Amino acid sequence: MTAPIDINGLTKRYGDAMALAGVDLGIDAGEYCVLLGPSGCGKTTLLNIIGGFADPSGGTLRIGGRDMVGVPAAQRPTTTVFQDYALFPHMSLLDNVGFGLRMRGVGRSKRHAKAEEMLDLVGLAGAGRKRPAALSGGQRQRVALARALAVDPDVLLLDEPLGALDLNLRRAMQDELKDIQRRVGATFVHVTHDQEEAMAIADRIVVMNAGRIEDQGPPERVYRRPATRFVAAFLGEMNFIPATVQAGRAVTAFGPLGPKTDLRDGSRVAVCARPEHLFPGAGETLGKATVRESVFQGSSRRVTVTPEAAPDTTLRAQLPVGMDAMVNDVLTLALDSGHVTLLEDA
Amino acid sequence: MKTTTRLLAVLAGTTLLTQAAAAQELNALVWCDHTDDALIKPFEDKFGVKVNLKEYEGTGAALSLIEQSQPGDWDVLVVDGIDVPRVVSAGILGPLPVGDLPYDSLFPEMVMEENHVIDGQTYAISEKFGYNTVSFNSAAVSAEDLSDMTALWSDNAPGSMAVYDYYVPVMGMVAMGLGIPTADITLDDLPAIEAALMKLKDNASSVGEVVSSQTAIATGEVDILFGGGEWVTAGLTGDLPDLDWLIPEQGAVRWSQSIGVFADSKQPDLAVEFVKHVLSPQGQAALATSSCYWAMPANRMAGAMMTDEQKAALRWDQQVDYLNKADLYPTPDADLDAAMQDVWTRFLAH
Amino acid sequence: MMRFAACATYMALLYGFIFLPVGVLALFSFQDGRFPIPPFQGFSLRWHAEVLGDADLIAALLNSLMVAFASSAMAVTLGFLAARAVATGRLPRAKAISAALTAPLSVSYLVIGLGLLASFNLMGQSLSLATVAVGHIVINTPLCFAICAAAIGPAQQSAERAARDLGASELRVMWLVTAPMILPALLAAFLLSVTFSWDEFIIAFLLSRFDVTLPVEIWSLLRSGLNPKTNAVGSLVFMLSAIAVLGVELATMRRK
Amino acid sequence: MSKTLTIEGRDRRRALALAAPALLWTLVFFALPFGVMAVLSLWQRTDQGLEAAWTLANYAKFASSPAYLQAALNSLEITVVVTVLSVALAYPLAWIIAVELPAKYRRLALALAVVPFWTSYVVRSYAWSLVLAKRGVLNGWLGDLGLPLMDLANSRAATVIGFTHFFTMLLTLTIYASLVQLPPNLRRAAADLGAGPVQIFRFIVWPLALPGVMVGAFLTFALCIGDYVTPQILGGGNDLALPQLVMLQIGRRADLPMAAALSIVLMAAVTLAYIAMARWMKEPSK
Repeated sequence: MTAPIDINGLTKRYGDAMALAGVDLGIDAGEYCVLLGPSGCGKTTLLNIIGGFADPSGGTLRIGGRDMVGVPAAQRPTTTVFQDYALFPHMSLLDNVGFGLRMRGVGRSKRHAKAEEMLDLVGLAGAGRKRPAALSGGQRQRVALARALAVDPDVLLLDEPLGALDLNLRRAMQDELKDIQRRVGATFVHVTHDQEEAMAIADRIVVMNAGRIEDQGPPERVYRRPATRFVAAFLGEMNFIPATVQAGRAVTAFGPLGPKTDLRDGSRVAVCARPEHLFPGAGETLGKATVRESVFQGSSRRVTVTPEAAPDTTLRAQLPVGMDAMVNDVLTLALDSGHVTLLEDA
Repeated sequence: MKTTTRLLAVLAGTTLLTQAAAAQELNALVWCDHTDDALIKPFEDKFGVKVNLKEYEGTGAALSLIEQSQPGDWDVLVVDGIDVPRVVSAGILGPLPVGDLPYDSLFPEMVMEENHVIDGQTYAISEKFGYNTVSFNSAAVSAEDLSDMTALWSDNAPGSMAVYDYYVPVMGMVAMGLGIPTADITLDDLPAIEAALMKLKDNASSVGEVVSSQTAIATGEVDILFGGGEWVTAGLTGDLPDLDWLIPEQGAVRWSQSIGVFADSKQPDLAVEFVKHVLSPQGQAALATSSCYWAMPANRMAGAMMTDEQKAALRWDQQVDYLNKADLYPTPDADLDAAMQDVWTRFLAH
Repeated sequence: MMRFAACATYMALLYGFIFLPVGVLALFSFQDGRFPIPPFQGFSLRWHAEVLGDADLIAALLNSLMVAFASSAMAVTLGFLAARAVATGRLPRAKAISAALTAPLSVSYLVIGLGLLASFNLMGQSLSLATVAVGHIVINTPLCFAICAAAIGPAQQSAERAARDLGASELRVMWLVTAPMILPALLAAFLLSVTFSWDEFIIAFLLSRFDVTLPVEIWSLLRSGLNPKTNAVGSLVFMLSAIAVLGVELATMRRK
Repeated sequence: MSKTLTIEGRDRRRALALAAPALLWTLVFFALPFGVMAVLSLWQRTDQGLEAAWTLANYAKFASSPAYLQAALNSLEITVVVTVLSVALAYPLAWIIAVELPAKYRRLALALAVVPFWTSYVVRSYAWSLVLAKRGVLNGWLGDLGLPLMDLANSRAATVIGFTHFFTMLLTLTIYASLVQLPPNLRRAAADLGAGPVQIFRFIVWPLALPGVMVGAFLTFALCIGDYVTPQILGGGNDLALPQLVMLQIGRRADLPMAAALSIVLMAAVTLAYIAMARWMKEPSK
């Protein structure tokens, strides 16, 4: 039904290029894990290695405790939902979804029953006689999902499964995917470059960059306390305020900011704060700042300001609605130090 | 739409151009032995014209080519001697000025008045002749084995064999072998001829036209070529001295080709000059030893222009004997011709 | 490993089959003797020299090139225009028209040639290289139409629409937008068309008179005497074409 | 001039104008000649020339003479054997090039597979006659190896080999084209769901590439059954094919009407093959 994945020191080399430069990752059984990163970061390569479509150049991969290196895709307890869905255009939905069972020698009536059940699970009950060409993009995606789930995989791999859908559909499918995962209980490994999707759906986010894992953990932790500057910047917007450590505090142009630190004096760090944690009023004040740009965003107002204390930096803040801030207005901004992270400069 | 009109105009223009250009050109419908420069070039140089040659095989092919042409397209025709009456009656050939042509120096058998003269008008003149008989590789088969032609369609043929793919002479030969003179073939004789042909086909490994027959015997593919003769072997004896030919005791078929001028030729004088050129001793020598096939010139005077080796290969000195032993090509009327062609089609499909 | 070995063996066998006649042809074109058959008697360039010195063959080669290029240019033009008409989506009975335009593809060349022969005869049109070209346009237009139709997609449609919106006339849309966008397809159609025309025998045989194309000249060479000259023509034509094909291949590769 | 045109109406006219040249060409130089042939096939050849007899005599002659029927049968048999053999030989090669070979060698392998295409069709057939001749290259090798010699020249086998050579090249191209169009993810998806190589081929590749293969096979059929050169050069006059019979009518008898009738018969065979293929492809692929 479900299985953990255990990856140790995995590398993948294409000629001189390192697609994966030593990846260690443990995914628990039944977990919804999202591999997140910009294109070319190695996330799809990693998925292909887990799925059995590519060989690693080094390292180990275990699924449910079994060594998987060299095992062909067909013999792994994994199935994949492909980015282009890869539906068989010449087969009905029932035959598409039942294909894996057919390969396992399951009889026609049994596999059709299972296929119906799966189509029902993805909200396509009764469409089994149709051909893929008769479906919309979102429906095809569901068929691909049903097909991959029909063989009861321990691990389901999803390669940018929502990439081809429009925004509304994507949001709806995120919820549904999560729901389906809970119901079937299998381990899901989902690749995406959309950080909102990742946060909405994942039990564990794995942020990758240049063939390495930069950070991994529950979405909230990774968002709030990113391990690296890359992660901080990739997961939404972030203000980086340059600072130097003095007596256990990060000292910026605005004075000491953020939590205490063990770093030795003189270390260069960045004080990281998300726009929503900058607000007018009390707290660790950043002093006066002039509004340069102000954009209404429905649930909030986003402003770009130049602080008086550091005229060379721009900061972004998210103000609650109802708070008008016109260009050239002067605000006094403060920082919620509970939400601030210190990151050492690389 | 405009493009098409313009294109059609261009096409029409090209046609006009080619037709206009044809004024300085002589168009001849010939057999492949007329295409050598040795024959054509002297004429072109002398008259400052271009000779256009279209090759064909078989009178039927010539007739369809002529039917698919416009009047005046052609000037000179080379055709089987026996088919001259047929093309004359179709109105294709015009009369020749007898006085200008070397009738007196032809081999007497080549005058063939019954073919060439119709209602007192001469329409064509013989230019080349030879025999459809048996060619063989003397290293593999002895002449004695071939002296009885019927052996070739018996149960034990003397060697591997190919058959020349032309119905008139080969069926004529088979008729001779069965004791029927070629002039006497009737519809009633066809079943016997067909039966012999089918046996012949069983013994033969291939049926082919001039070059494939040549190839077959020259490369050792077969030892015997039924329907062959000096026209297959003479040109090759320099390289392959073992190649030989003979006339079996039952006889063989004599073929001859004639040349004439089209009735609707736009330049009859030039056309007659071409005929005269081909019939001249030089022209005859070149024609006799053409690269396509060798055979006897119709004009005895050509001998003076040929080497002894060439004459030996053509058996120049034995012609009297050969001419006696050989019957002329069969001359079937339309019904017999159609029936013979049907037999031949069955022979090919057998 | 087994799989690799199986594939390699199969490829070797099939390439052997494919190249066998060409290799034999080329080998015996160097035969130092009268007969192009084993045993190989030694190396000679005599037959190649004879081919190059044969005015009829050279004339036929030039005729072939002329017919191939002229007929292909026309076929590509006709095919391209028709493909654009179908692609607009506004052509009435587009399906029937497409079917009619591709119909000649499935008709034997012999039948097309005979039909044209009889028709030209009826029209009083005498035969020439132009009539051969007409026949070759008939067989190549469907091909060019199909290739162009496959290449014109939604991308061209929207670019054309944009160009029209910006005031380009229909002719300029075609010349400045559509044609450059599907240039590779046009080129492919043209080259394929040239190849087919270059190699075509029976139509050229039936529809030509004195000026003939290379295949027809080779045909009469084949029936007028046994010698390795035929091999030499074949190998020379082969080398010429192979060089041309390689040249085009290299040129397109470099542009990429 | 007062007539107003809608935008769509103008577009339709414009489209028609674009299609007109090709249509006109096809009409004048393809459809019309075809009609001429059909009409001619009802005429008769007489001594005086062609006579508009309006008779089915030519067809009756075809249907009643065993030699003609035999020629049609020969053509059909040769064509079917060649088509099946060529597909069988070309498919694996196209597969290897499209799937097994690293992408960078594909173009080269494909180019190599069709290079002999450019030897000139007539010469290719002739080259085979050199290979297959009794004292030809093939038997030379067999003799050197101490193997029994083969008598392939001037036979149906020679015709079939010559044809198969040509059409294997052609089909390698067309089959490659339809194989390479298949998204590779389909094969991966099937493998992922547990299909082995044989099953992937049977359930995914074969049915999806089939239409392309069928079109290639049909073209092979149409071109092969109508070809005159190969059987004429390689068949050795032992196995008359329909196109040879057609050419015999013209070359030997100047009988254009009979040639036309036989051509119509030839086209009927191709049309039947086409209908069979279209029917077969329309049926659901199960």
